[in-house]
Amino acid sequence: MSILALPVMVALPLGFAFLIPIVARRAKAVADSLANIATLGLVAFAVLLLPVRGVYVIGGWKPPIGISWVLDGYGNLMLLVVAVVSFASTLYSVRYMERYTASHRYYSLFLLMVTGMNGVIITGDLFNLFVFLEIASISSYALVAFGCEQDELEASFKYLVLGSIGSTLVLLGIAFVYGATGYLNMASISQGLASAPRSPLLILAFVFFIVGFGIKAALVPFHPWLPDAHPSAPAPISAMLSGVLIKALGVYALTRVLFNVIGVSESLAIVLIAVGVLSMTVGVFLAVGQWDFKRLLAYHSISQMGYVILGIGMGGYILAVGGRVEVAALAMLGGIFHLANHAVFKSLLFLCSGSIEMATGTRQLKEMGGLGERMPVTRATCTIASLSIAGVPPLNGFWSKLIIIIAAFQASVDHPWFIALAAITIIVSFVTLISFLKVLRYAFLGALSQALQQVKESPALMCVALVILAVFCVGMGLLLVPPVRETVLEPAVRALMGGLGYAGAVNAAVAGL
Amino acid sequence: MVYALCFVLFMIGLYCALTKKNVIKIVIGLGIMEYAVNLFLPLLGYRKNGTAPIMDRATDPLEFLATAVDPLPQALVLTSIVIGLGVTAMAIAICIRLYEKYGTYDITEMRRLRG
Amino acid sequence: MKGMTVIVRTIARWVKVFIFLYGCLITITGHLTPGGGFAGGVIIAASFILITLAYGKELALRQLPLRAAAGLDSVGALIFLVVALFGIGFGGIFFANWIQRRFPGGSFHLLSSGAIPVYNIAICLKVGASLFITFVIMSVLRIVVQKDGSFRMVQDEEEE
Amino acid sequence: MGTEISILVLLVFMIVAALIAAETRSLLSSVISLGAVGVGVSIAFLFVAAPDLAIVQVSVEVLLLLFFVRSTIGREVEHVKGRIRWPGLLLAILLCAGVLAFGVYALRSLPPFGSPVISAVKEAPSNLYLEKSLKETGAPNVVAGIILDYRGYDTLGEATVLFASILGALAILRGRAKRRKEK
Repeated sequence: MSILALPVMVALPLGFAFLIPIVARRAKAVADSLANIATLGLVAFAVLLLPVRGVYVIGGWKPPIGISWVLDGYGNLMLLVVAVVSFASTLYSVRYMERYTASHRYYSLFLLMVTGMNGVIITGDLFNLFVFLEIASISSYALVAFGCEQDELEASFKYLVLGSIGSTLVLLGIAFVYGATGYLNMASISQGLASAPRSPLLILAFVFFIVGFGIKAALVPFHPWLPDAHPSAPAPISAMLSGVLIKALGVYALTRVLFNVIGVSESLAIVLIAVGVLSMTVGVFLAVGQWDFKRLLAYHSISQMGYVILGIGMGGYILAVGGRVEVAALAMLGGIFHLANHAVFKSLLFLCSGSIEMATGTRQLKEMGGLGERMPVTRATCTIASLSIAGVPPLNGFWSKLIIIIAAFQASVDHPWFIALAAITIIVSFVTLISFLKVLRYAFLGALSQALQQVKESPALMCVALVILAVFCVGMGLLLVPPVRETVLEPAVRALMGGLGYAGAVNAAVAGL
Repeated sequence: MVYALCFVLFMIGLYCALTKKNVIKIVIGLGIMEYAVNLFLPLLGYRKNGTAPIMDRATDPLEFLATAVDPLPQALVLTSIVIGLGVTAMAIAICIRLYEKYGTYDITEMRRLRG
Repeated sequence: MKGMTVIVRTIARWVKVFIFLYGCLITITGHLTPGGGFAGGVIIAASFILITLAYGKELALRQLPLRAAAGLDSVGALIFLVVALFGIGFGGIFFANWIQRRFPGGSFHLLSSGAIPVYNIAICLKVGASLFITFVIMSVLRIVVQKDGSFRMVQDEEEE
Repeated sequence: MGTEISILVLLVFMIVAALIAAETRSLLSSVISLGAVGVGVSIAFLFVAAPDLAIVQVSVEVLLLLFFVRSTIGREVEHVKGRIRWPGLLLAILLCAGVLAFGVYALRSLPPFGSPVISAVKEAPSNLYLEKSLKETGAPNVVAGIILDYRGYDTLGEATVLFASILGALAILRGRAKRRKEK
């Protein structure tokens, strides 16, 4: 497999998204199978593309003239995560979406969202990043409102307003950067910025990038849309939004721009750490008091994104002040690994909440109880995911949190205040554990209430989707085994650690074409 | 000066989107923001006494290169106008549906969700 | 929607043809003069919207049924993608302008720039169809809301 | 010099229209004022030698106004009783004013109006487009050459955005969203 296969990652979901409204207008089964074929194909290609790195020059116009795609380790990892979660979600949608009409529109919008995310991940051009950001955002606004109930419309409107403010800020930032450098290609911008002085204009542009992508990632000062939008959406969409959308559009785009284009300075890294800590703590304390299962999960998403940003921010800080490189690498490894882990366990949790909601008709934890006997598969998978997010060994969430904490301790040798970060991380993990023990206790243990006597386990296809993700939850610790780590995680870390070396790598790859 | 006024326009849109209580007003605010950004980019690319970046048979290529305005921001804005249209159309669709559910455009009467 | 007076209708019927043709012209010559597929598509959509406003949506929908419009929307987008993908087969790379490389016409010609007019026409189809749909759908909903009482939206292409 | 003054006048007009759009009580006037801003943008595009944009902007503007008017006419819309919450409002105004002040200060570091970045950066892609578009793409309209050839992939994305939003609008406005329960 060579880099020439890269168009598949965009063209495959896009083509199916255009095709489904034509051919599957009346037949839900056709739409189901086409969407699943598309996402399964994406998984296959994402795996095949794992060892591939390079630059794909669209239309034969070499950068900076045309748009190019850049695939590196970080991109590979994200493509794989997006593909796996999308496949599980489409598989789950087959039976779950029977309650809704217009399944062809649902799948078409779903695939457009995947297209947008893949486009953001592989693009090497700043304006193109904005365009695909908008594709993914717009389809997600529509998907949040897909049920057309009051809550959903309201949540979707709130999401749309904040989301488009974010996108517009990003566009204005791009305009400022273009005005300062004259380029749109990320590699060329990076070189242009390296020679330009840090004028107030560029600082304003960076602020706009942080705010814009921060809104997409729901980092704490910019989070108010998330606890409404994620619970209101249909369960597979909640899984996609919390599982991958906020990462691909928010964290990935933010870190890509900050690390590889702008170059992370000490002050930027401190901003990242502060935002990360704020998200972690605020998110988890808002989550503890929730009794609505999906809303609780949504607040935990904010908190867990804080871990990711904290890990990557710590790495950036250590790099920027010239600390020990191996500690920086460890912190980033923790952040990136947690990003992948969170995608898996949070989408699994949202899918479980969908199964429970479908069986019982409620999202309130207090109205559940005793579901464990009737829904054994859901109980098992939900338990795995809950323990994983709470950081119980040997599940995947434990390893990534452990790495972040170890990195913070190691860094505290040089920078004593990192001890505080480690302590906060441990406390937040503990609160998370309490919160999820509450979920397990109220949902699955206790006596089955009178109203819920008819409850049955979800259809087999939905359970298959749950089990697939649960297997990932259990098995992802294996990614840390050295030979495996060399193929998946290490390249991703190297891509971020490379920092401004990105431009040189891209130019070398282009010259080699 | 030109850029500053354009930025003022942008901030008026942002202010309108953040503070208004009427959903249509909020969408109008988003629209003003988009207009301001769309205007800003071609302003950036304007060359004094510039000509449009469109050749005809009489154009001298060298003179064209020296006098034509920057075509790239125009291409970007063409894309971003369409994106703005898409976002606004969808926002209006949501507003219409909200009106049908609540019988009002007043956002303070729709607070079923608190985030 | 009932439509408007006789004068408006008569003018609209004639003007519609001109608007439609102007949209086509702008689309086809998009690479030579200002304009292009997007502007052309919007203008063509406007011509159908004019009929909707003047005569009511029944006539407009007879001229361009909603299902056909939705089909054109997808087909336009697919043409764009497929022509771009053919770039891989004929030009070796995604989005290669393979038509122009095979058949380079002279400058300032209608056929001078290969795939660009094709893309323009595809965009025009897509944009025209989709904006017309949006307008009709929004107006459909409006009537039903005004009727107040049980809400039932009659859409041309509803499932079940 | 003339261009700059014309654009300044237009911008002042647009700012006034935008303020009216934001503050007027009548929603319909607000929508019309938004239309005025859009037409102002379109005329400004003509002044900065962007005829393509002017055409697109004016046609999009008309269409958007139609959508907006559709959503306001015949509805009980004037009435917004929500109490103004001063702390939030003040915070928002202060935030906007702060960003505005910094932005106006920051924008001074751009080169003066009328000297674009492509004059300073000779190897910028725009200069290559102006030089070679006719030969390489066959399109004398350089903007068309860029959006459909050099950056055709962006335009595919743009078409996809429109497709997604129309599909989304259709999905949101569909008659019945959920099937009736079988029971």
